[in-house]
Amino acid sequence: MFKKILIANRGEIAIRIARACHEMDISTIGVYSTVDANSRHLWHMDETVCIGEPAPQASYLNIKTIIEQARRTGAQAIHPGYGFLAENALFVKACEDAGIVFIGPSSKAMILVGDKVASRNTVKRVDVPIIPGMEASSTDLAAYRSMADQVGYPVIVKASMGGGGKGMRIVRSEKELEPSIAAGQREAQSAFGDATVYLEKYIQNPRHIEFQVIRDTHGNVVHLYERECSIQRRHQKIIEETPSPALDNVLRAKMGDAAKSVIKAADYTNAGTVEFLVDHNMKFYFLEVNARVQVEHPITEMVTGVDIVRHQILIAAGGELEFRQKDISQRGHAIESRIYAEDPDSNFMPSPGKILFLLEPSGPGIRVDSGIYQGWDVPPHYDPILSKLVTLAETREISIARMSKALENYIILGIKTNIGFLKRIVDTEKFITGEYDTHFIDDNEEALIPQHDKITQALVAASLVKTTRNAVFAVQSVAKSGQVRHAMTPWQELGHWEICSR
Amino acid sequence: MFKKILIANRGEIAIRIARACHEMDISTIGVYSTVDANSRHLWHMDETVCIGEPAPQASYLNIKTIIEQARRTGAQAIHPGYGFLAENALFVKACEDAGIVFIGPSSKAMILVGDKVASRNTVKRVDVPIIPGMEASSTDLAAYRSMADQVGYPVIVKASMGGGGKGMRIVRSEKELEPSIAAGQREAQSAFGDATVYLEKYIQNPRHIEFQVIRDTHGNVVHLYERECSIQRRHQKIIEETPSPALDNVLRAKMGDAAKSVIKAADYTNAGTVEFLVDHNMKFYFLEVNARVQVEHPITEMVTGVDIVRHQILIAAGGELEFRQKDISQRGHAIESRIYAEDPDSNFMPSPGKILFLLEPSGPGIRVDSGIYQGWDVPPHYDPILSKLVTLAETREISIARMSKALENYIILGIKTNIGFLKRIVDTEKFITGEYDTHFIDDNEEALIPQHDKITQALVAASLVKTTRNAVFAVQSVAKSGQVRHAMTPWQELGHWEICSR
Amino acid sequence: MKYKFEHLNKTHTVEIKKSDGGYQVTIDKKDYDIVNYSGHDNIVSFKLNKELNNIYYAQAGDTIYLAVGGDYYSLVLERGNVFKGTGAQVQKGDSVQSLMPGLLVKIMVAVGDDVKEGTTLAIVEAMKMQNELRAPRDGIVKRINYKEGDQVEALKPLVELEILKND
Amino acid sequence: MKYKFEHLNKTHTVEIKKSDGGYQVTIDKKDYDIVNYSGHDNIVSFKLNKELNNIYYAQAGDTIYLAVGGDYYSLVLERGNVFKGTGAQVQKGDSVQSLMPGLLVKIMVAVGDDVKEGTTLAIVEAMKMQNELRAPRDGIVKRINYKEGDQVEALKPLVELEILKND
Repeated sequence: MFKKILIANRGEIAIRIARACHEMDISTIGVYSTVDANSRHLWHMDETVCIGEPAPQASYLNIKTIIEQARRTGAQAIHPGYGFLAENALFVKACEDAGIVFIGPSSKAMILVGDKVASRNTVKRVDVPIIPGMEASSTDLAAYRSMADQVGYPVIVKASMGGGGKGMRIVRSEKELEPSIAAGQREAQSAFGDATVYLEKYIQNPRHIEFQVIRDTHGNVVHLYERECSIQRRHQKIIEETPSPALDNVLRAKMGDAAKSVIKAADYTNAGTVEFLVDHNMKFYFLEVNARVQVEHPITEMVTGVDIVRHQILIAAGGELEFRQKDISQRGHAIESRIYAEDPDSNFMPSPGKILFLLEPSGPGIRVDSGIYQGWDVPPHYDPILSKLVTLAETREISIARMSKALENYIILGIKTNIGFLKRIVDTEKFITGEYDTHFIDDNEEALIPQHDKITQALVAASLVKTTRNAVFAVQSVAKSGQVRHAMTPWQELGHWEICSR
Repeated sequence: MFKKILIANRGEIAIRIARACHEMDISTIGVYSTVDANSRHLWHMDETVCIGEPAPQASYLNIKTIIEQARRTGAQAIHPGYGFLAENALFVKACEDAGIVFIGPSSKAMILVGDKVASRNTVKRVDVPIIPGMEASSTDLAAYRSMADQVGYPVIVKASMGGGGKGMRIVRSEKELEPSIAAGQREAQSAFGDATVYLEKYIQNPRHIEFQVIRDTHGNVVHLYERECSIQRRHQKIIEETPSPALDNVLRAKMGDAAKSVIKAADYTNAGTVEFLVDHNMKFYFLEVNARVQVEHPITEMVTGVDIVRHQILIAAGGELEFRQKDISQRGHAIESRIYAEDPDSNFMPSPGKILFLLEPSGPGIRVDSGIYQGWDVPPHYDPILSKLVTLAETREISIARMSKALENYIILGIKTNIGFLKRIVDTEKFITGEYDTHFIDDNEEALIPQHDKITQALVAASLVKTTRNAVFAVQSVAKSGQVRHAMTPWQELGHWEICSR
Repeated sequence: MKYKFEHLNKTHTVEIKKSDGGYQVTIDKKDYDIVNYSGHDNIVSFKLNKELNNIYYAQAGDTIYLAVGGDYYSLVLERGNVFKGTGAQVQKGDSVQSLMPGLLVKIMVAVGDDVKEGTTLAIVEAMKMQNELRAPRDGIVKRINYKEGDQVEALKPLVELEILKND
Repeated sequence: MKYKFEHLNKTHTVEIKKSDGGYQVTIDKKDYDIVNYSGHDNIVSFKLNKELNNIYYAQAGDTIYLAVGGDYYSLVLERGNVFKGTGAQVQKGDSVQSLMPGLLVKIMVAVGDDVKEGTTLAIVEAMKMQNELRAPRDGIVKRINYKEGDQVEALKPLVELEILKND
């Protein structure tokens, strides 16, 4: 087993990986950009290395520096997390060339699944259904136009190297085609360093359901069932759940088998996710392979009991899976909500800044993968994800109730977050019945807009605070500064209890 | 289903119960003594009622007031939690008389299992092995003396109404017998309001293993497997785990069946625990029935996926269990550590006082059932339990590593806690191999004593804080008081980032 | 005590006074009785219309942040000249600037260009989100202070315009 | 800067000064080089002997509480007259008192009793734990200020003794 792993990421996922390493008695090297010198992921590392300026290109995307630091510190392997270099085949190749184990697929598999057009062709060969679309990208607008005519509008523009909704554009008519391709190319270039885009038939109101697969280097492959990821805003998943309320066991088994054959066909090892769209007739189509640990991996861990990050490390070290498909079952129902620093009152504008107060929920069936702390200045340079809140319960109904309550008890003050928005989603009738698709957010805009119908309570609280608390605060602050009074035992401080005043 | 439940408890267990209620759409009535007016459990209640002065007898043990308040507020049921009135048959009777559902067994079953002597007789009838000892208590010292002679020293004095180690005394020779009985009677009187004690043969170096059983009012009974509770200090459990490293599946099934037959023989309904001692020859003996939800119930919830508190409520409302024995299996390995306000440097003296800083661990496989918050003054009047830290992982080895790390990341400053002590326990070789019994703490005293071998680091940190931080604190405090400077946007505050300074 | 709090561009007037057993609070001329109040460092509890409220809060400068049963409020205490920007850009005289620091992805205009109100002048990216900076009024581009690929600072003039007098 | 910190009845002398790239700290005459220091509200990080330390702290009065990798420290900054009690009882002249408030479970002596050093005078219960209050020296019971069943206050004389002169 490895003795030292460099974690080429930041935030909650870097902490998640560090935890797995420490539990396996592996020491961790953390990296940070100058703006992250005070970030929480560094508290979970045995060694830390500054890798450059805040701009991602200068630090977290800087392949040369990261490889150099891994060598210098004696790291035997690198875990890339998600985002940044996680699906960058050049980085995987650079690791391979430097004799450092990349915790993920080989560069060959990464190149194959990373190229959406090439992976469509691979998938077709193993008889997994794909969405009608281009077999190759093009630099010629005419080719895009003729493909769109052939499959019929609406079509969708996608980044060939993409993921996470970046670079995607829905095109409903021919006149939108050219500007959409240009916009998609610009976003793809900025997000992935590659402007290549391609076209597909646009499936109307689908569900987005993916299967987690795990494959070792000895040929063993197991799927860990599905994740329902249809709750999306601007093609970005925000709430995921498993099991999917849409699948029955027959379709579930069929899709699980399809996912495994895709992974085998690509000779893909380590943890990977096969994404599908499912249309209203419950017909499914291969979408893409996500060649990384995903943001939403915790819900799978909770219902299957399998620690995905731990198995990523075991597989990368050459280990053999100690379980087979028949050993894996779904128990209970898990939901994840992604907590973002963004302002639902201002069109979800990013909201970095100082976290003045933080109280994270805890208790039965609650998991929080968090990358923040009270007093931290959330920098504006990176993805706005702050943490992930996951609930597990016996039934879907209780898991939803648990999530609703946990969101209510997730208090982040000082910056704007989407917590209230997430709570409104899980409280809607449509979510509770499970009858939703990827258009849920747009279709339920009305119900999801902040109503601020508790403004009276807020104003009462604010005026009570201003009237009664600010004086007390001043006293407290002095005591906290450690400058003043003689130490009293806690006993001496007793005696001023309120008497039945609530 | 109930619409309103009164929770006759405080701290983490009151919060645990409130969570279950809210998830079932039941509203909660919280109670508090005057010293608990600022306690965290009240934040989780829909209504709160002050029930008297701090002394438990005046508030949390005050049957009349609690019944009165339940009536006044329209509560249909009362959940007693653990401790306080949880196993008080008079209270159960008072609920029954008032037409309020007691969430637990009937008063009849409570009386039977609460009387250790009567329950021994019941258990004997269903052929579950019991420890040789008295069939009845006595007021005559001679009766105790002759029983001790008959089974042979050492013997153990136990409170007839007891639990949690209170009133217990090991007697190794005849001359210790009289003072031990007197001491046991005094403690029993103070803890349970009943001075009755009895004698049993003392099993040397046993393991303490209990089975969680759940039985509905329709005759369905299921056990949820065992909890290994041998890590005890002064007969008080501090770390529990499941599965037990000592049991094989044959013995596990046998003990599970025995536990169910005890529960059936007592016509016990709702959740209950059957405690056993297991000696070095793997022979097991019935110890007692705990007629309540137990402190350590979370580890069972984590490995079986069954929400015990939720089922307590369902059963109390007349519901039928929706699963059978064959549906229940153990998956993964769970450990619980009880976090107490006590000082391992001063013979575990209770350590109430103000919590100046609090950071609770979170993440994969970590559950915290907490009753505290930063800024709270822990009152000296009650049990010193602050919270419970539970880990779940695929294997025992990883669960232990997870617990060790989670304890390291559980930061409570301002009062003394046993966190360091717990960490030293899970880090010992004997705990890791699983070869331990109820004498573990005494046998490993040396390894468990605080070494304070990080005093150098502590002194460096303290001097750095005093030199560099106290000035900064003062400024911060002023900003926090809301009295001073003009609001700046977070953007304006950017620009003073540290440059690669770590 | 009397306070004015701004919430999403609306000002609320709140008057609070001690009453028998609690407080009387008047909000925008409507009266409320508050009982069972207790206040802590970051949480206040009280009953309003028989409902128990546990509300978390934190303060910075004149802003008080509150979490009320899953809903979030930022109230700004008004005392004279308070910063009110909430949009993605603010106007200072004749320049356009980003409210956020970020990467200048694209400049759409050149010095001397004649621009109409609403024309996109530049695109700034922060937290993986692109924001378009638009001309607040008609004008002529006088100066551009950054080039594409630059990290722009918040509230620093990015594109300066000569605003056409419209009289 | 020079500090004296008390930890479990032992006093440590610490001197700290700025050095190239960090701090030099001298503890009880031994020197340590500290590099890569960064300090926050409740956590400080630094490298000592090439090991990275993340240490949480909080302060109240002259006490600084620290959590160091699962081990806990309460250091008291010495400046003259500092409270040092850690045992279960403290002596004030000729009286015995509980360090904790609690329930007076039992009084074992009566006024006029002649008691020897170590005699249990009373039992106080707090947090479900019983504590015996013992006579600090030989003496005669002069006064008892509570009765069984009373809630006793911390540090208030519970049993007063007339101490026998032993000369």
